[in-house]
Amino acid sequence: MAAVKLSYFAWVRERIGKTEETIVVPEDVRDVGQLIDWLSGRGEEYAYAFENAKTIRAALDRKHVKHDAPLGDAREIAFFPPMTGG
Amino acid sequence: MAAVKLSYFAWVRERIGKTEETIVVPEDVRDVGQLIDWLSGRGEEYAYAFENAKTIRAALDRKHVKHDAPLGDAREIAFFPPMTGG
Amino acid sequence: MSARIDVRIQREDFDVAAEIAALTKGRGDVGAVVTFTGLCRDESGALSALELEHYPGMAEEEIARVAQAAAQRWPILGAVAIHRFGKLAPGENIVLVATTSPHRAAAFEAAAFIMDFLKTRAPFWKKEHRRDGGVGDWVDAKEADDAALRRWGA
Amino acid sequence: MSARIDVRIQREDFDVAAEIAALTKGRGDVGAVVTFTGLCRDESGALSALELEHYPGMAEEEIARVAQAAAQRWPILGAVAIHRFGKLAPGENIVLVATTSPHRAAAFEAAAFIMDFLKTRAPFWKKEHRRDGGVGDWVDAKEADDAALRRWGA
Repeated sequence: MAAVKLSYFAWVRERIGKTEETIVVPEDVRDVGQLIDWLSGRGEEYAYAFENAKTIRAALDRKHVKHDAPLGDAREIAFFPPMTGG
Repeated sequence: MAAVKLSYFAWVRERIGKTEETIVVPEDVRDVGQLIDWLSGRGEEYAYAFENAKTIRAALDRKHVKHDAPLGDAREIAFFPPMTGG
Repeated sequence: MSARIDVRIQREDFDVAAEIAALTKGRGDVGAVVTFTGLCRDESGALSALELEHYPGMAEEEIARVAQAAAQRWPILGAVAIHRFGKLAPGENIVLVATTSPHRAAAFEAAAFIMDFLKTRAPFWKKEHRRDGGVGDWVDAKEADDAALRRWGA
Repeated sequence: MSARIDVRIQREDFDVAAEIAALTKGRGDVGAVVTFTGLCRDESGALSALELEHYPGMAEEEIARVAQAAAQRWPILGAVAIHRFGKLAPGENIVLVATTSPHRAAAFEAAAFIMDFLKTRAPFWKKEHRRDGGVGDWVDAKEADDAALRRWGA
């Protein structure tokens, strides 16, 4: 898989300690849920950000998706808490 | 019964040809419907204004009432078509 | 919650921004403002104006009763209703209803409720002036307006 | 009916009157304008500001999708949605939604629909700044906001 840009917002961003990064996703990481699991193994800050994985929202190329969405050829993947705008 | 001010609006006013008048209501005219009947007998213009009595709305002292409302000691009685404001 | 209610019947135009400012200025408890503005339509070019007749005194009182009913039903902080009368050209403002509340649902519902009841209870009548020069008919009351009341249990 | 849809994400304040004017100027088919303005509350004096973070790009796109969905569902003539970001003090505007239609029901419902979906779908997050000097928590999403979607069949 090609390089993918990951973006983090709100307390997910604060816990991970960065706003974005570019990674290469391993072949066997195929959907959003698997990516969250894989990221959680990269360090304490990721494990903390994703500790309640169910509450984490994700977007592929700026569109909301569920955790079972295949990553496909997304160029931009974002993780964030439930929205509180308006 | 004391003198009562009658007010007419919209096409009721146009048909009767006046905006208001003061009348003395006969003893046996006790409710709004009876007043409409009595007025209808006063001349062609009244008969025309009240020809579809059911569509006529009435207010006693500036409050909407139904045709079976007793006139009581109302000082101001108004007749008009269904409202079309807003 | 005690709501500030302000009803005006006037010939002059109103200023939506000024009304919002008056409802919100200097307070930290307003989270939501909903405004409804009703304008004169030209009915596909056929109308040159609407002439609005009203029952002075009763118009204010009846709209105030409607706004009070809304304030008893929803936790609104304020409500303003302004209804114009006289001859109004297409594009001109006819009516404004503005409501404020801590949260959006109450402000939305109270404003819709006030408009629905104002339509069928406020003593105003519209007469059409046609672009071809004729004075047209009095606008008929709409069944849809009576139907709109049913959702409020009326 | 093809609706003009305008979505803006900005730090600066907006002008409700100017947005209404832009939606109505020079046209005779608009009979109803509904605006919703969301303001920063002070939570009984506890808050000094809300800081709004957003996902640039996606915020515009997501709100535009919500407005388009409203335009497909109701015969609206236009819709404007403006959402601010950055640090906003109590009493300041956060969001504006304005809709226009020939008749009031569509304008009311489309505005309420856009706000309900914007709340739960637009990528914005609020952080509290407290008057006692501390930076407080991120605001939690509300169950009431999810519940609000159900009346639209979502």
